[in-house]
Amino acid sequence: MNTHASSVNYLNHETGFKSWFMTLDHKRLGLMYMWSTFAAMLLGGSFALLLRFELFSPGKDLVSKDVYNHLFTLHGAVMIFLVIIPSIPAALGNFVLPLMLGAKDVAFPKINRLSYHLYLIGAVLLVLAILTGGLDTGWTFYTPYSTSTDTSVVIAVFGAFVIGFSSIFTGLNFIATIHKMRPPGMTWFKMPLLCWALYATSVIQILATPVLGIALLLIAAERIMGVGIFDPALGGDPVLFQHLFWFYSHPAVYVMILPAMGVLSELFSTYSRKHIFGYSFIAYSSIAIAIVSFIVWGHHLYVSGQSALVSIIFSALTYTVAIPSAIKVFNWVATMYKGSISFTTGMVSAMSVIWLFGIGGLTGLWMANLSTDMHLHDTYFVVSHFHFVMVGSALFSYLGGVHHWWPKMFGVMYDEAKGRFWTIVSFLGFNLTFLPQFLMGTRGMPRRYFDYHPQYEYLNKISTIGAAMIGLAVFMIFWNLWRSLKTGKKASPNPWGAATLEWQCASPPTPHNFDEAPAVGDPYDMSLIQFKSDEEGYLPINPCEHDPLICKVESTEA
Amino acid sequence: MSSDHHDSKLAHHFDDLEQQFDANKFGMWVFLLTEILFFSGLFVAYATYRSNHPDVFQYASQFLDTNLGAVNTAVLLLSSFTAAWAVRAVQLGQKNLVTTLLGITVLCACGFMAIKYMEYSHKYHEGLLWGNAEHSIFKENTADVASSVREHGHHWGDVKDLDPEFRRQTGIFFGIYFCLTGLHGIHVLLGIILMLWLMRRNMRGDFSPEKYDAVDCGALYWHLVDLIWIFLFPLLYLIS
Amino acid sequence: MNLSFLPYLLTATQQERPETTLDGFLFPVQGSEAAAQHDHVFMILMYVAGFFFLLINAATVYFSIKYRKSKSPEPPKSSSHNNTLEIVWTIIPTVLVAWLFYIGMDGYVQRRYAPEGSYEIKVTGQKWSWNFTYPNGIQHNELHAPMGENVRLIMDSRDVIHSVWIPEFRIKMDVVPGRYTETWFNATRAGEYPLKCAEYCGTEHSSMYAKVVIHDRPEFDQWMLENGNLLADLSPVEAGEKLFSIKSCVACHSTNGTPLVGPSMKNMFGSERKFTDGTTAVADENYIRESLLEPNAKVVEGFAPVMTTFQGLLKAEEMDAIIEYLKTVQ
Amino acid sequence: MSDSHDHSSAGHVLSLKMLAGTFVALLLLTALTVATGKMDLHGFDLGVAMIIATIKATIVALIFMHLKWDRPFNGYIFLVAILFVGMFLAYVVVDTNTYQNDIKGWTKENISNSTAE
Repeated sequence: MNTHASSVNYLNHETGFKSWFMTLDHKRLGLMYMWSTFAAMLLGGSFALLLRFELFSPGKDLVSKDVYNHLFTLHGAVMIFLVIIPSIPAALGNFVLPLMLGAKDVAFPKINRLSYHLYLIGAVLLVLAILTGGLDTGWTFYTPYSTSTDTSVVIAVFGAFVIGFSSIFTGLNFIATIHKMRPPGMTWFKMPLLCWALYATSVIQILATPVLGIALLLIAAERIMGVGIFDPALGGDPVLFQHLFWFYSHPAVYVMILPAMGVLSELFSTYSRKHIFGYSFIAYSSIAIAIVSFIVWGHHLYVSGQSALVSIIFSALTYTVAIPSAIKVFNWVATMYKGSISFTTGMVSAMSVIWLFGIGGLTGLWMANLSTDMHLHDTYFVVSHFHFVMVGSALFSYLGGVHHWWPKMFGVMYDEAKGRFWTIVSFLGFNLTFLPQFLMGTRGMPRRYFDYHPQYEYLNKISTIGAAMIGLAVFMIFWNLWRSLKTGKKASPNPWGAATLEWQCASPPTPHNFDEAPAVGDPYDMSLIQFKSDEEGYLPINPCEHDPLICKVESTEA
Repeated sequence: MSSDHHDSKLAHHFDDLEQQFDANKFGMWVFLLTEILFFSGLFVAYATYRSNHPDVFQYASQFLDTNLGAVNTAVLLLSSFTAAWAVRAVQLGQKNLVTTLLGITVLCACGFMAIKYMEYSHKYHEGLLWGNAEHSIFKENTADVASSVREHGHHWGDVKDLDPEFRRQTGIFFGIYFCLTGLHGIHVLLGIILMLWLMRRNMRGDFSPEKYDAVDCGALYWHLVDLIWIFLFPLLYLIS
Repeated sequence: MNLSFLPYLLTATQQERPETTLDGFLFPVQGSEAAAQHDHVFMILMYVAGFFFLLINAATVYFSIKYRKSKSPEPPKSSSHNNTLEIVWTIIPTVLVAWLFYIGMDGYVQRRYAPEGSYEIKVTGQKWSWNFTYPNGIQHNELHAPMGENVRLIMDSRDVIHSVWIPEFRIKMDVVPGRYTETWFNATRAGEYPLKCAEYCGTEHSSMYAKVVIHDRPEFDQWMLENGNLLADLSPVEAGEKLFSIKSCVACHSTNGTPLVGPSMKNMFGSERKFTDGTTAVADENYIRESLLEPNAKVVEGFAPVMTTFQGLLKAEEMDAIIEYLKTVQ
Repeated sequence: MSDSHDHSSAGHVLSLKMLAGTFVALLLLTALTVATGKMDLHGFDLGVAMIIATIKATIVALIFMHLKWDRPFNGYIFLVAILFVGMFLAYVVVDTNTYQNDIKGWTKENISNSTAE
């Protein structure tokens, strides 16, 4: 457990393409997921920028109507299936989860590798769909549009299907890992909160994703054979498709936000150097969100022809999600109380999320409300709402988490000042982009519109400028991280002073993670870890020196 | 994977064989859960159409051959029995018996698919298909029905005077029938591959009374395929 | 902004597109009874959400200043849980959301189904135009309705899912093929409003709108009278020209030679048409009739097969009038 | 390390008699369901068929799939799957039944009429 143990580590003990591509090491798979999501983020982000530049002024600026329709579809599909869903669970989760549990690997390393390969195959299929006619259905694939358009829906649908199975296998792996691989002494309530969040996420992944699988297969069956279950021309019911689709896709929103909440719990506690406030409430609220997330999908169907009775039930259930979400936020803020707060990039991201999730979560009150949703459904208000949740909360937490675990992944420190600066720029750019969109929505601009009336022009212009700011900031954040690999200072095993187990192994870890079984304790008790020096980072202190009383008690017991 | 490990049956990241067996079996059950949810989408489609058009389902079900369905149920139950027996045999170290029992399971599965093929081809020739299929006799407009089925199909006379909406919904029934049994059939085919793989590993001597997780998990998968058929059979064939 | 070179504007100028007029910062003017109800609930949500948003962020900022590392290097001992506090901040949101749900539901129940005896207008959506059928059989591409009366819209679609949204009335409902959906309004202000398609439906989604005109009752009756009898009151060519506009043909076919989604009608009649399958034909009366009833049987080269049939939307005499009119577009 | 101190099913061997008995019972139940399927049970057909199928499924799960002797948690996983499917089914069926009149009204005007001409 000292710094020179890092001479042989998981990054350099084997080299070559095959040693990465065919690896069974959860850390290597986690990194590959991370690079893949970064690449996909740049792709999806450039689609977003093209969209925003097209909307800079009314009418055609850059692309045609049809190209615009392809762009927003692909932006959604790439960002959701290739970036956000695998971001924290598959990338950070793969790297961190076994380390946090003091385990050598996830329960099923081969399935873990299969899961990454499926992700790649799915990504290739999506790209293939772009090359063979594109996709203009919207990422929601609503029938009968998706069954009648002449774009490459079948290939795209198979791509999403394969990625769905990648997600299922990751979830299956994590659940088995958490159940069966915890070290002796780590009870459920001594697990770090990120593990709870990943557990809740995995439950959603395994329960909901299969339903997306069948919904997508049925779209393919409609297109290839004309089966007609969703086709009104044959007596089918298109609203049934929406039920099947949202039974997955609403819980999927929590696949995006729940792990982000887990990351936030780690960040707030570590950077406030304080025990997380209300551990068990945060843990239970993750499980509560996971379960409730399954019985709220109908709020996507308030105006789609769903019956009034069912809409009312769904509205009531939807409002209950607000309660566990609020509990989490209150507990994070309370964690900062009487802490010792350092403004690292991770902490700045976490604090940004309090603001952004505040907006994203609270605007959910309007969407869940039967009266206001009737006006706001399918407008820019919704667009802004879910970007605040899925980007403002999930992706900001992801980037915060990447900065937090970066020293552990690569054994180097990134440039803190630059990381913090560009995170703040992206935060400002984000607000500039999406706050005006709430106004566009209430004032009457529907979503997925290529063209708009000049009265929305100045709002759209502000939004586009903000988007350019985000684009620049995200690029600079990546650049800062990339540069640190070459120029960064060597990281100590525990640069932040966190008490979770992953900080007990070397930075970067050895191929088998822990040379000796780590000591399991309270994951948020930081009182026995103190800062030594930049080279050695934080080290555990002798409890006797810290508090002689403890030693007395122990010696008398012995 | 660590080659220096003393016990080759134990993967490097597990502490002991019991933990490994437990984890594998747990993972298999979680996978079965996803399979159930995977089928659930089609069951939901079935339930919505059946509850809204009970008369259509009752009518359409008469075109399915109950006897073939019952025989297939029995065949699948037999294969489930031999699969469960194979687990017992591997627990007792009866290597050759395991091979034989898995072989019988595969044969039963092939028999199931053969009967399924008979049913499918019969439906195809008679035009008992979803409404959009070229040969279907359930097209909304009777004039669109292909002349070959009109002249040679045995069931054309029964359906030609139905109300257009009734015809359309009968087409939907067959759409659901083919999707459900088709997806189930794909699972049977995957099961055949799985069983053949297990047979090969068994003959290679991979399994022992201490380590037989793969056979146990394979059998679990096979039982689930059987379980789904137990529900499909009355839901599709036995509507009176 | 000079955008006259853009083809989309040609449609806009041909059909004078009304746009939402704002009333204050947040909303369009309140054009219906439902609008007032919606805005009321919206503002309640605004106060509740605003309070919690400010509370949380103020606390975050305050703590981050007060307990920053340079001020508070060693965290003072403090409790890591407090059940009373947890229960308080569980119960308060619970009560609040129950109340918010209730006020939302209350308004929804009133707004979802029209009261008995409403004036009924049938709405048909198709790519990418709207058609309104009035109780006396008149069809038009503008939604005209009397002020202060309950108006029920019974809607269906001829192709994919569309959605009727009239921002001033704060109502929205999807228009789904193969079934009826309904919504209703009681307009409180005379004037012109936009009806926008809010469910993505393809290429021209953003130009699929209709004009909503609210009259007082006498004016509405007058409009009915003028538009009720086009064929009887006007010459076939004049009636055809009017029909060409009110059946939304103009949305896709210009009369000045500019190709839009579909080919221009200028000099179309009598010309030789080349089709995507390589065949050709001379555009005569039967060709136009076929194009209206089975639009995708013959698709002119360079265009996509996207037109939907007008079967059932045009009477035989109306088709004749349109043909007469198209003969004159030279 | 693991959830509880109960024993995993590793090493539990089922007697051949029990396996064969289960198989025979399943065959008999199949015969029963075919027989009742051919009778007219006045609206209870679906209920009876589903009860028999559920009994068969329970037997398969408990004995063939070893759930009776397995760690209880594996059984809970199975029950969770059934529970969620049930919930999914209930919501969608209630919803589609409630809006069915909108579809039937449309069909009556647009399908049955237009082709009857």
